[in-house]
Amino acid sequence: MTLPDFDRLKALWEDPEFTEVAHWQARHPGAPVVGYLPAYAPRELVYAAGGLAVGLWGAGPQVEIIRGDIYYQSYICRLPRSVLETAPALGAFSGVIFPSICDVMRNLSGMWQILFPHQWAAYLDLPQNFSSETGGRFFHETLIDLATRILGHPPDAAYSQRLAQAIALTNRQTDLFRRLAGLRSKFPWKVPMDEWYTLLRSALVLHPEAHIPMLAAYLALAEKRDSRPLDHIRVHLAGAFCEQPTIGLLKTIEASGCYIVSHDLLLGLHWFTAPLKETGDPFESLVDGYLNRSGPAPFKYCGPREKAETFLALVREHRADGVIFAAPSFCDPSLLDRTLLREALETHGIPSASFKYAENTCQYSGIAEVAGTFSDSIRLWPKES
Amino acid sequence: MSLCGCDVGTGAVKLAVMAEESHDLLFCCRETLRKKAPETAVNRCFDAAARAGFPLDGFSYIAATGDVTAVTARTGTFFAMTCHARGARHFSPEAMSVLDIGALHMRAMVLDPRGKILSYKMTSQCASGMGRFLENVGQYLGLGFEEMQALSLASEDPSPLSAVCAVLAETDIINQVSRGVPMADIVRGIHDAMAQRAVKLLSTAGLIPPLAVTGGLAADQGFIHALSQALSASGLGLSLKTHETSPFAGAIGAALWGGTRLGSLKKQVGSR
Amino acid sequence: MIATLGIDLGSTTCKAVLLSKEGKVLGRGITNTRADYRVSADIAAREAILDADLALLGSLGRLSTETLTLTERRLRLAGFRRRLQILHQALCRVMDRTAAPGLADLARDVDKALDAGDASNGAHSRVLDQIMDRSLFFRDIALALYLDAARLRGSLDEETLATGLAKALAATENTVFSKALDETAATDLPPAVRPLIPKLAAIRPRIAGQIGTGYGRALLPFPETEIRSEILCHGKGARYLFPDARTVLDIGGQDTKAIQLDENGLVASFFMNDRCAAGCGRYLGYVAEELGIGLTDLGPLACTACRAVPVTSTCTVFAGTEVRSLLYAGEKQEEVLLGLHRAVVLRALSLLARSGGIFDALVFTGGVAQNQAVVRTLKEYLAKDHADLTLHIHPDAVYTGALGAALYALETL
Amino acid sequence: MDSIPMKSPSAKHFQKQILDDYFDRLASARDRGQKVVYTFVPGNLTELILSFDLLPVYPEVNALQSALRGDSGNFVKRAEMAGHSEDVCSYVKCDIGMMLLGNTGPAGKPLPPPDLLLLSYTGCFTFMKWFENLAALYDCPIALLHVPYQAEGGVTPAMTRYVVRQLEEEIIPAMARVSGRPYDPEKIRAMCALAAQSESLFVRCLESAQHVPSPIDSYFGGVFYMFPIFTAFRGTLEAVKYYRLLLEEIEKRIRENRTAFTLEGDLPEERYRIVVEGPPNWTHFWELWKLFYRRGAVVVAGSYVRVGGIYDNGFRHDPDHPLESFARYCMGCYTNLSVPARVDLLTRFMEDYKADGLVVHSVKSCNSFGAGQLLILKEVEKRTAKPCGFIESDLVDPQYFSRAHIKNRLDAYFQMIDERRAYHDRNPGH
Ligand SMILES: Nc1ncnc2c1ncn2[C@@H]1O[C@H](COP(=O)(O)OP(=O)(O)O)[C@@H](O)[C@H]1O
Ligand SMILES: Nc1ncnc2c1ncn2[C@@H]1O[C@H](COP(=O)(O)OP(=O)(O)O)[C@@H](O)[C@H]1O
Ligand code: SF4
Ligand code: SF4
Ligand code: SF4
Repeated sequence: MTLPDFDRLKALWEDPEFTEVAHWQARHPGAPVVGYLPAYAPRELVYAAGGLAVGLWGAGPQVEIIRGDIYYQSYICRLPRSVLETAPALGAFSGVIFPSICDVMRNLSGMWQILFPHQWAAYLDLPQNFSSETGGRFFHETLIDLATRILGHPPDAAYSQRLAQAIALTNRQTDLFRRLAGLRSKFPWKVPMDEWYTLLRSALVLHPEAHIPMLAAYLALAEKRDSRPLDHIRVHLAGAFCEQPTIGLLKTIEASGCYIVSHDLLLGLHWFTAPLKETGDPFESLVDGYLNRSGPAPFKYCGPREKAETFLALVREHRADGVIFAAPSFCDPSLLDRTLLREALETHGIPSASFKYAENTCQYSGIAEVAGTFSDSIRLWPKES
Repeated sequence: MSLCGCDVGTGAVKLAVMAEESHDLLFCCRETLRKKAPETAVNRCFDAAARAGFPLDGFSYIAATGDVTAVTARTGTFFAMTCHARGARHFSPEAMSVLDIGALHMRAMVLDPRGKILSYKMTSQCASGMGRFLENVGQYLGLGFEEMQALSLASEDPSPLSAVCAVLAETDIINQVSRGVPMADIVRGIHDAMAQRAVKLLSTAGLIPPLAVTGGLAADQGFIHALSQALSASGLGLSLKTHETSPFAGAIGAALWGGTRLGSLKKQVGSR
Repeated sequence: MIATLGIDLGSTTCKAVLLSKEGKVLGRGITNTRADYRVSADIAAREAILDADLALLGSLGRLSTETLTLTERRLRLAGFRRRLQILHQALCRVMDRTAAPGLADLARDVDKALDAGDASNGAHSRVLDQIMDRSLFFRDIALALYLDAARLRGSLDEETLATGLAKALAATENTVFSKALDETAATDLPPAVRPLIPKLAAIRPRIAGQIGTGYGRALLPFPETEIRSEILCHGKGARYLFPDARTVLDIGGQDTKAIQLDENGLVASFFMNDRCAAGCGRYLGYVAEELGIGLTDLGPLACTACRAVPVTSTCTVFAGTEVRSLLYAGEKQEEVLLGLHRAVVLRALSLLARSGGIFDALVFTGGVAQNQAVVRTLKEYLAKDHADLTLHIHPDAVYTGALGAALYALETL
Repeated sequence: MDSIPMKSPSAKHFQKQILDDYFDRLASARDRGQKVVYTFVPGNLTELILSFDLLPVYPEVNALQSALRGDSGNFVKRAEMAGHSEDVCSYVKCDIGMMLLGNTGPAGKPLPPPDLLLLSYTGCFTFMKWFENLAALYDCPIALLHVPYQAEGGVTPAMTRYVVRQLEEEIIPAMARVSGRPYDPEKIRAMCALAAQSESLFVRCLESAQHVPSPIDSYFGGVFYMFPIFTAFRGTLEAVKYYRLLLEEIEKRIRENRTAFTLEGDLPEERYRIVVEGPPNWTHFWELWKLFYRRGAVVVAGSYVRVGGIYDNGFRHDPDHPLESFARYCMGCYTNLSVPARVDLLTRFMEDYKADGLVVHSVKSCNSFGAGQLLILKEVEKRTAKPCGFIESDLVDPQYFSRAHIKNRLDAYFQMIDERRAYHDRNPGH
């Protein structure tokens, strides 16, 4: 067993031409390829149709933005710009899913209808009502519509069977993600942040069947790694559920003395706190997953007290010394959540630090300073008892 | 032997030499960075120290902060805010908050009684209203650092600045000159705009008085005056501390942290 | 003869164009707008008139090119010396008394440098070239002369002198003084020219209409009816220079404009950058200042690079720091500079795209069109997506707005 | 004075009277024991709220009124001091800042704290975050109505069912709990009938701008006309009376062939008929208006006077199916429309209102309006071949209004129209 080739994996998602997807398509003629934007989409619906779901999570700093800037004023985050910049490379996609996480994403779904009429653009209205009869029923209907889109016809019994298999498949993947996160949380030095992140992010481009063996192999090796712990503090990183920071930024945080022991980066890939049901109506399993098994997120409504409590529980579970709030510039959901969560932390005496970034932020000195001071203030002055 | 702290900022390099035992400040100097490589400025500072009787080999610890790579002789490095907090406490032991305002950044820190940084805020992304901006305006108006202070203090009718951008404000200022607004009022208007940004940053960080101001702008009496007025206008308890060595707080703090590290290093060696 | 005057009061420079009734450009003037706007407008207008006078002289006396060049040089030099005098007086006023003897020495050195340049008579002298170069302004040349002289002598502290000069320059730039030919009728004009001067007044065109435009147009002492938006003026000017113009890109000091013209030359849509000055001329100028590189050297330097290091800061001020830290990290200066220029081009391209794309012929105007690296990079990008496109850049690119304004003034006659 | 016979009051006067009365009732609500509901303008459930004898408070309206009075800058600053980012919607910050500074309402009287936060999650995601933040500040129940988005340009039965169920299961019980009253279907029916009347009158007022010259400015004037119907009065007799008065006045103006009303009397000459997309700037509202009317520009139609709900397409509150009509109303408000549907609507306005062009006013605060506006502009330009202009500022943060920038762009825009007209006059064939 060897470690995965991380450089190759990085190249996969940094590739604005989506070459890997084209290769997959060449191997699977006629199979649908469906893009999905942050933060959560039921990828299983695509896998069940024999297709490939590709996460469009921004194109990173190396893409020069021209086309993207045509449609967006300066006060809007960078994510939709870089997605639009690379959009022409998505010509062979059959459609794109826009989960309901914010107004920018919501409006992008309509812009897509105008700009790329040859593709379907499905807005995925995640319910904010969590009763299974009301929100659940609405979501069920939404999922059937989406499956119809993907298949080109309403889902039948055979499809349902394949959907159940797809759910089992992603369950295996998310289970590995959970184990990886557990290992990292316990022994951060065994799973360097960039490797963890790369493994997660490559799941946006690779089919789980290709991804799972790699993940399993990595996990086996990492568990046996004997590297030395550093004198770092443990932090939870919050706010980056949508637009992604660069790996350099994550490494900077770590190099400034903070182990990121948990985070909401690429949230949709790892936000189920328990496996989805593998028996019964698979659509219901997805509904149940969303309603009852998904973790907290800025785009998901919950009473403010509950929000604070789940957040505090998360921080405690990972024994984080503090929280770093890193939000994309101009990201309303993330930034407005921050004030609430920070207050909750404050009342419980948990320190926090915050900064904003964009996916093309490559100047790290300010961030190093924020993270470094944070680490210093916790390490040099231990908590008073 | 003495401790040396070197703070390589974006606007200037500051160097402080302190006595190892008494922590007395023995020497300090400053070298601006305009059109110079940081290394050159750092070397000039060390040369100045040597001329004043503090050669490189007389330092038991050389602590660097800021753009630390420019200090090739460094023994260890510390983060800027950690240093500024320590430095501020050194000359104003009662300070509970610190505002560091330099060439491109503004940092607000709130400390606990032990000097631990409880919370902090830093400007990023936009350099409007910082020291470099003031320098540029000075160049346009043909005013030196000292003259600007005197003018600002003399102003009776500050002329508010509409653009806060460091670049666009130039045009705004030219406009004002064109309209015949007195120089004093223009400068004071700028100081006011800067002070307002500082107040906002301080209150976001949760300011607790008394407040110590560090960094290059601490030496600018016009700004300090505007700041104290802005603070009282926004109802934030006022008691401002500055000290002639405030601009060197970062370097002083670094030197002191160097001393702390030296102490623990010695202990380690001794225990072996 | 009657003529119209167009004035484009930009954020960094003020341009004036004198246009004959037949629509022929008679003269151009340009100055920097660091000082009082009205003064700048006045200086630019006078420069344009002087420029026209020189052309008239040529037709009056069938003078040789050499004589004309010499005349122009004499005139400009005389003007320059007069401004130097004012500067020197201002400098003495603002500087510490103890510096006075040193200042006197410096003034003498500066004069000598000018004399030496003049004496070379026809042969190239750097300072004379600078004085003749329209893209350099009194401020830049005088500052360099003084600082060079001080460096040679080593008598005065550079930083103190620089501050003093800045202050004195501000005062000097607010003083209007005429450069019209008859008044300067300097004794050292070529003999063939002197008798023509009195005749000049008789045939000099009368300004029958004027239009002001540009960023600071609201501050021009013009009535509302004599003011036009710079969008229209740039469109009109560009169309005059290139009748096939459909898309106009103007990059000035603080704003970038993308303008679309329809087949009749009417403005169909336009976009300007938002409030932040990032990506415009000042973005480049600021970094040039930070690095101590002359604005005019910036482009040529960047052109020597074969790869660009990305500069991601959109903030003008932070771009300066980023460039420095990139240099410090060992990146080559020219490659970083090319990256900086690329950032300007990218911004311009998205603005163009926002305004509706690029049709047939693209006219690039404004001060930044004189920057080779920007032009080169722009061409590279255009070659990718618009292979058959013509990119027009006129030597008078910087005057486009003023030209448009003068054309509008013609329409009002 | 007494001898002068009482004429019927002007619409403006009447509006002031009912608004004053509303603010008085708000100020005294606590003492009188009347309960208060905070909720949002887009797709609001005023009839439902009023039927439980609850008083609605609209934080957006408070924010915009603070801005008109020049207080919003302070409020925004205060909220930023409390840790809110510069990047987020200034309505939220203005509201939170106002609350932190004593919650003095637009009428200078303290606003009662909410007894219920009715989070109608319509047309904007920020609403959810806004009320989550408010709920942390006030200790009161919060009821959420998730309104699905018309992503595909229509409402499906599943969507309607979803909203109706939430009304039945969440919203109505919450209101009943807070007010201590049962749901009163008769009252609702009566109010829906009145609402439908106001709506028809309001549409006629707006459509009067199709007349040349337009008797009203549908943006700068329109935002005042829309207050009663989008806030606490739809479904009441007062609203019906107000819109009757307004319509009479407008019809009189049409008969007299008068141009739109401005701050300085009637517009001397209607030179440009403009459609505006986007909300106005409130901190410099009058200044912005001046930049339009001083050049002879009148806004004949716009999206903003439809933020609360769109009645132009024939929608009316339905006494026979009140809950379904509430659902359709919520889903039909402007910002809940897909981008293509917004393009269609604006294009139609351009034609129906004989407009010379479209001006997009983009505000930094609002992604709901803003994200995609540039594409909307392009599409409308393409479909109507009319010139479109673009200006930027903010809602209630005064920092982001730059008069010089806006003037510069508007100057160019109007001159561009002039040029085209002059050309076509010179070359009639084209
Ligand atoms: N003697 C001085 N001469 C010029 N500027 C000064 C002086 N003292 C302080 N300043 C101001 O201080 C700023 C630099 O502050 P500093 O804290 O040294 O910056 P940084 O730490 O960012 O390098 C300058 O931009 C200038 O405005
Ligand atoms: N010779 C030159 N070479 C390169 N760039 C130049 C040159 N001359 C002017 N520029 C650039 O042009 C800008 C000024 O352009 P201009 O169109 O005159 O601006 P404005 O109209 O805003 O005053 C300057 O900021 C500078 O960057
Ligand atoms: S980064 Fe934030 S604002 Fe931007 S699309 Fe994602 S969630 Fe929306
Ligand atoms: S507004 Fe000015 S200072 Fe701020 S980012 Fe833009 S250029 Fe920089
Ligand atoms: S984002 Fe827009 S719609 Fe939402 S609250 Fe703010 S202003 Fe209103």
